[in-house]
Amino acid sequence: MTDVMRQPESAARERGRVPTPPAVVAAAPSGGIELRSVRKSFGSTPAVDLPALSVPAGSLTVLVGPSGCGKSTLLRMIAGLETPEAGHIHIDGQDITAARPGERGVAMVFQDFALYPHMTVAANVGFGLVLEAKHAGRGALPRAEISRRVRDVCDLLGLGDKLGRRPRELSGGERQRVALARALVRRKPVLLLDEPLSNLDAGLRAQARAELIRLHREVAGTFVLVTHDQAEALSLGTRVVVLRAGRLEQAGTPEEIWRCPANLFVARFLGSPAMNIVADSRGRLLGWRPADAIALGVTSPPAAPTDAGEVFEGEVDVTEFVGDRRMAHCVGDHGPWSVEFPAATPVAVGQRIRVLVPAGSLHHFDAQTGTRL
Amino acid sequence: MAGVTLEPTPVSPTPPAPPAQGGCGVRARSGPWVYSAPAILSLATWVYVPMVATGVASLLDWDLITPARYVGVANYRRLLADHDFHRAIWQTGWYVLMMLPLATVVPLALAITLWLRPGRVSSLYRALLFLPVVLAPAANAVSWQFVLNPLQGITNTVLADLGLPGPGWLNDPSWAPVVIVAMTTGKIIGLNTLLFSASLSAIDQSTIEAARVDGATSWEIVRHVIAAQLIRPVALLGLLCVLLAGQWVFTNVALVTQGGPNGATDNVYYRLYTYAFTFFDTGTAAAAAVVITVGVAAGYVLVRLAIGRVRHADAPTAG
Amino acid sequence: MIAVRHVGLRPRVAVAATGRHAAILIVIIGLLFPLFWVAVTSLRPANDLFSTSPIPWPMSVENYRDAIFRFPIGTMLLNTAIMAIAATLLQVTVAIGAAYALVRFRPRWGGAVVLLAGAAVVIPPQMLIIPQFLIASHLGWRDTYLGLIIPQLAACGLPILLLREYLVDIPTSLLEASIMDGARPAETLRLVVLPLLRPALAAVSILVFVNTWNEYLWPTLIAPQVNHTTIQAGLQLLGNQEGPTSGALLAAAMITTLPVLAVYAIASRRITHAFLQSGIK
Amino acid sequence: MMGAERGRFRFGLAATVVAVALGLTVSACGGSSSGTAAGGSGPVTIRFMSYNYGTPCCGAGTQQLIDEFEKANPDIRIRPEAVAAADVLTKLRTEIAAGSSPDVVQLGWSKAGEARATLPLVPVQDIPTTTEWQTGIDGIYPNILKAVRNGTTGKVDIMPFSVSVPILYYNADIFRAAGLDPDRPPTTLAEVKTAASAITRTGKQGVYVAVADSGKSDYLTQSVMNSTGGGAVNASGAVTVDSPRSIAGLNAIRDLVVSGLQPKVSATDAQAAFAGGKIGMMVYTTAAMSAFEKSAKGTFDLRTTAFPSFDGSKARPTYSGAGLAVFGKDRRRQQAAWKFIRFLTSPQGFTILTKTIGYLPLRPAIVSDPAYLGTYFQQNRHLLPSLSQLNDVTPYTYFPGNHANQAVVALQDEAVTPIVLQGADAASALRATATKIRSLAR
Repeated sequence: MTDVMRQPESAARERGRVPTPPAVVAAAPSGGIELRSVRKSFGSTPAVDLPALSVPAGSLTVLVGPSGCGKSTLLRMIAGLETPEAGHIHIDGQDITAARPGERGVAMVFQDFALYPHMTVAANVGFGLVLEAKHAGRGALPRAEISRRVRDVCDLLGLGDKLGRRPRELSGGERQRVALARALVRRKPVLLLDEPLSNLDAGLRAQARAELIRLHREVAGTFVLVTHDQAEALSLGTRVVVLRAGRLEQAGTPEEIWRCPANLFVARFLGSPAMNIVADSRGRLLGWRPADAIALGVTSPPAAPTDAGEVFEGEVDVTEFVGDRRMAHCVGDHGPWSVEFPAATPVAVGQRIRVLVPAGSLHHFDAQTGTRL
Repeated sequence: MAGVTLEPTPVSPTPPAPPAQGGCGVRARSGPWVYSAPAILSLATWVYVPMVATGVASLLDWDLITPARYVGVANYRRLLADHDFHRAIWQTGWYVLMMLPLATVVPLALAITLWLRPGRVSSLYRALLFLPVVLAPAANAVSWQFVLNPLQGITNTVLADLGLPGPGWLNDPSWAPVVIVAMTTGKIIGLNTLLFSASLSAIDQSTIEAARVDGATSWEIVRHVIAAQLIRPVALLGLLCVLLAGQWVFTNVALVTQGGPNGATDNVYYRLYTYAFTFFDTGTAAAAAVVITVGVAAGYVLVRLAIGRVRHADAPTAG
Repeated sequence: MIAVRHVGLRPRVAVAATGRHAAILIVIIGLLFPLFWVAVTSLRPANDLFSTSPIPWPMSVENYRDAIFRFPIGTMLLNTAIMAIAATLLQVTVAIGAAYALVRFRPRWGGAVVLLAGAAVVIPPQMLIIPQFLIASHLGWRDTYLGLIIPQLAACGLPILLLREYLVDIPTSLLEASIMDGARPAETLRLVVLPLLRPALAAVSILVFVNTWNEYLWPTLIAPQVNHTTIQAGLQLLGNQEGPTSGALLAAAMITTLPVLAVYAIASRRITHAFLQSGIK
Repeated sequence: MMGAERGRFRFGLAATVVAVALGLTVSACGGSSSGTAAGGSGPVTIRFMSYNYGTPCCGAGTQQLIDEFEKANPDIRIRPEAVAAADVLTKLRTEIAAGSSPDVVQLGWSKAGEARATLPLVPVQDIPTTTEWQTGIDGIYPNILKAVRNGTTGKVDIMPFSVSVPILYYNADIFRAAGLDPDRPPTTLAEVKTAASAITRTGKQGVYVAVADSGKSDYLTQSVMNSTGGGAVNASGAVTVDSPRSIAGLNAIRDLVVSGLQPKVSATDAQAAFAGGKIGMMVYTTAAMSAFEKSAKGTFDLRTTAFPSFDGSKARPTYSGAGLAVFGKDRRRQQAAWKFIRFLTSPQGFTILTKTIGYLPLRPAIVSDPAYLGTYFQQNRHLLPSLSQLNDVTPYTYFPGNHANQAVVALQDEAVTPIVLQGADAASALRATATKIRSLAR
């Protein structure tokens, strides 16, 4: 469980600041999720259709995909806000497919934070605990314990001096942290986050990302986060699950799916600018990332190709200056592709250029099925 | 390797539980029923069962006491040939036409005026305007009757002092319906001013400031900014008020003129009431109820269509 | 119309400001003068009712004595208040339930309920009154509070529609958040929805109360007896007597008005605020 | 889409609603439970529907009567129920339709016709034994008993109670101001016209004949028609409102209206205006007496005289007011109702009625008897001229068929009111209305 929050002394001491990371409890983390043959459709369009998927306990798993890929539906099915038409969901080995949201060991952070506008921060955070205590009847959590836990978690998130405020008196970042606090305070093994960063402005978002990662480390629970932003997915997740049209495209660590995208879709979806895809002479598709290309001569005559890679030639159509790098969008024999150079590299529109992509950076896909070869 | 894995294993052996009821996911089974049961029961008992009963009664000859007799559409035939009913229909149309501007334009103008210059005085005005709404209609009726007493009421006394002939007001068939409308609109103006004020308060003041910065005059602001945003509430409230007005007119007619003098203040609602509770001709009353309901429904549909058209036409100005 | 012209065309001219005030005041005086005049007149002795002096002198409370001691006006006022308050509470409670069910659970048959409620608003009450009367009579509800109050549930369509509109505006995620927090449906309603709905509830309740308070037809039928009826129907009794009882009638009208005025004087700000905050659509 | 959660639902809202409803059931007042006691012993409670009860003018007197009756008859309890005079028939009918008819009803005479035709009326004369009946009616003006009889059965099926007659009220101060002699009031319509034109010259209104009565009763219309030799219905039951003689009656009223001698206002307004000293004369029911006396007190000299005669023929006013009708189903309640009725119409009852409400005493003997009203009439002389009329009051006539009341409403609304308020042509208005009334009779 999320024992990190049982640190009242240190939290009180360092009120208002994020406390030093406490020792993570080494006990096996809980919150492993198994989905089996889960299916859900809205009308005739299938929203989610997953033969099997598992989210390991203690991971920060990011569900990512373009809008409408079913990632939110999947998250809401885990939460219990939607019920699958078929299949089963297990958390820590228990079938919770039919359990009520409050009883399945999950907490959730909503995209718009969904703070109760009429309640103070403390009341927002404590709402779930108070209800839990009420439902438990005798032997419930005492009031003092509730308020202590609320205080602790708010301290952890730097909200210690905002307990009496109402949501409308808080900044966007503070609201997000209240939403997190509300989810964390209940110490559920699984924390679901539905696009938690999309309502923050750009500057805050980078900071919030780091905070989330730290929080995950400290809390040692299972986090399942939904985002449509591939960069966010790669930077946040310990596991990334790429979905498209309700189906699983690939799941793995960020490195795995970055290095070995399982298919054309994943390859194109990850990275900005997107991977170049061109057809090669053997009827396969070749992919490479713009940053992986080595310029073979921009002004000088081309050097001879080596075995260690593939050479592409094309004419520069548009150039883009992106700080320390410069992008060149080219039109080649097999179609358009892009390449990234150091900023100092002189590239002019209309110029013919050749690039070498090392063999290790080349990805091969089947032209028909799009699967990795 | 991956904690999250795509397992090649096929579908789990346990057959998928079928909790779904239909295409749109699963709901708690009892929840919605329990919460809406009181409303559904209320509507069924006090609206829909009576409605069907009225439909049946319209085919009967029945005075509530002696056994009913089936007479087919005879009641409808008699009703549609009844001059009193024709007159009541025209008179109702007249009331609606008189009420509509008083229920929309006047309160809207008042609401906008009060809204453009918010403050204590405006709040006071709004409060005073709302006052007639909560006055008991019976007291309201008594007041108007007393003030408009043709022989010695204060109105005609003042008119006489000014050398003007005082009309017979409620005794004069051409004035009586006007007085009824005046008595009724007191309430409607107050209520709608407040309702329009509420709609206005939802408009962002900054749009008005922006318009002012752009050099728009108050009139232009009203025309382009406010009017565009208020068309829907105005139209809907106008509609609602025509419905309510029918009831409030009915009350005033029942209290003050009983349809007279000479049928001048009659309307379909009062006519229905007369058939039902003065003449105890339940069948004809029920037939009138059916005819009126069909008429109101038709009017409602027409107004809805008209609103759709107005909104469509005004969409570009809304910006 | 007058007001718009003055306000709109020359806003900065002092004349326009005066004109604006004048126009509003004319409307207000026009609407409230009869009441004022009755207030004055009710204090005159019976043989001086039609005096044109705006000051009731010589003054007499004889009319009030007649109305209070020889007519059960207090009972009638109480009946009216009980009926209006109870019917409002009942209608709004029922409507909250329905609106909440429609928004919280989104049942497939929700559209049908909305349609039924909407149609109930449009159906003229006179169409239903004979069967309603027979049902209520059959239940033995004549001349009872039950008879006055329960059948007014027929009018619950309007609050259902209005409250549903407001409820739809509450972000779904708030309801879901409360579910995630382990709230049962009733708790979500009580702890999350109702507090958020407070201004809207006030506005809708006032609207319903006004309608119920103004109800005339139903009380005259279901509770015709003087001790069981409402003031709307009861004043008819005074007005219908053989011989002129104008004085008592005027006093009764004023007595009827006074509690309303008192409540209104205290609560008018809240009432108008409730409307303004709710931003009725 | 939400709510996958299933509801172990804790009652919350629904419970509140149910509780409210139940609470109301428990606390609801009384209800009409009296209809249950059918026979048996113990005190019997009977329902008395009255338009006097609970009103400022007459409530106290009615209560006094009930109290004294209950004191004298401890085994009978009276439950009074107040209704508006104009609504008696409506309320009565809805009560009966709802299956709970009142036992004794103060029923306006204009509504008696329809009540006889369509409601389960128990003829009052049939309830007691013949001797009991004879003692009950002993001393009542024979003419009144004759006038209220049911035309078909010849029986007194509704007991005469608050019988009023139309009389001429006049304001002696206005008479003097107009140079008229208040001690010689007009006795014919021609004299009324002369007096009225003298009064209008002083700036006051001349006269108001309240034919378009606010209760939509046609007693004055009938009185006027009778007095010109016509009538609403003839001896064989045919509708005669459009007969030349009947038309002549209303034409005489129209004449007053168009010549400006009678203001074009409703009876209610005229009543207030007469009470306010603005009208010189008013032909109206004796029921307004106490109210007029109250207004006149200290402001003007109120006097009364008999209903005027029209163009030479004898004045033939009919009566208004109400009778007591019995609707109770079982024998025991009918007997109790009869006891109550006999008390109300006894010399003792009428002493209270006349003193507190101003109803005409139906027994000539009690007017001079100091044990009853002797002293009262020595001080209150306004009622005396009307007493003399009781001797020759004409029967009230009813339109045939089941829609008698609807016919009366049509006559008053569509013919009489336009004549009074707009000076409409009497002949065409009455002819059109007569057609309608005849069609209603079918």
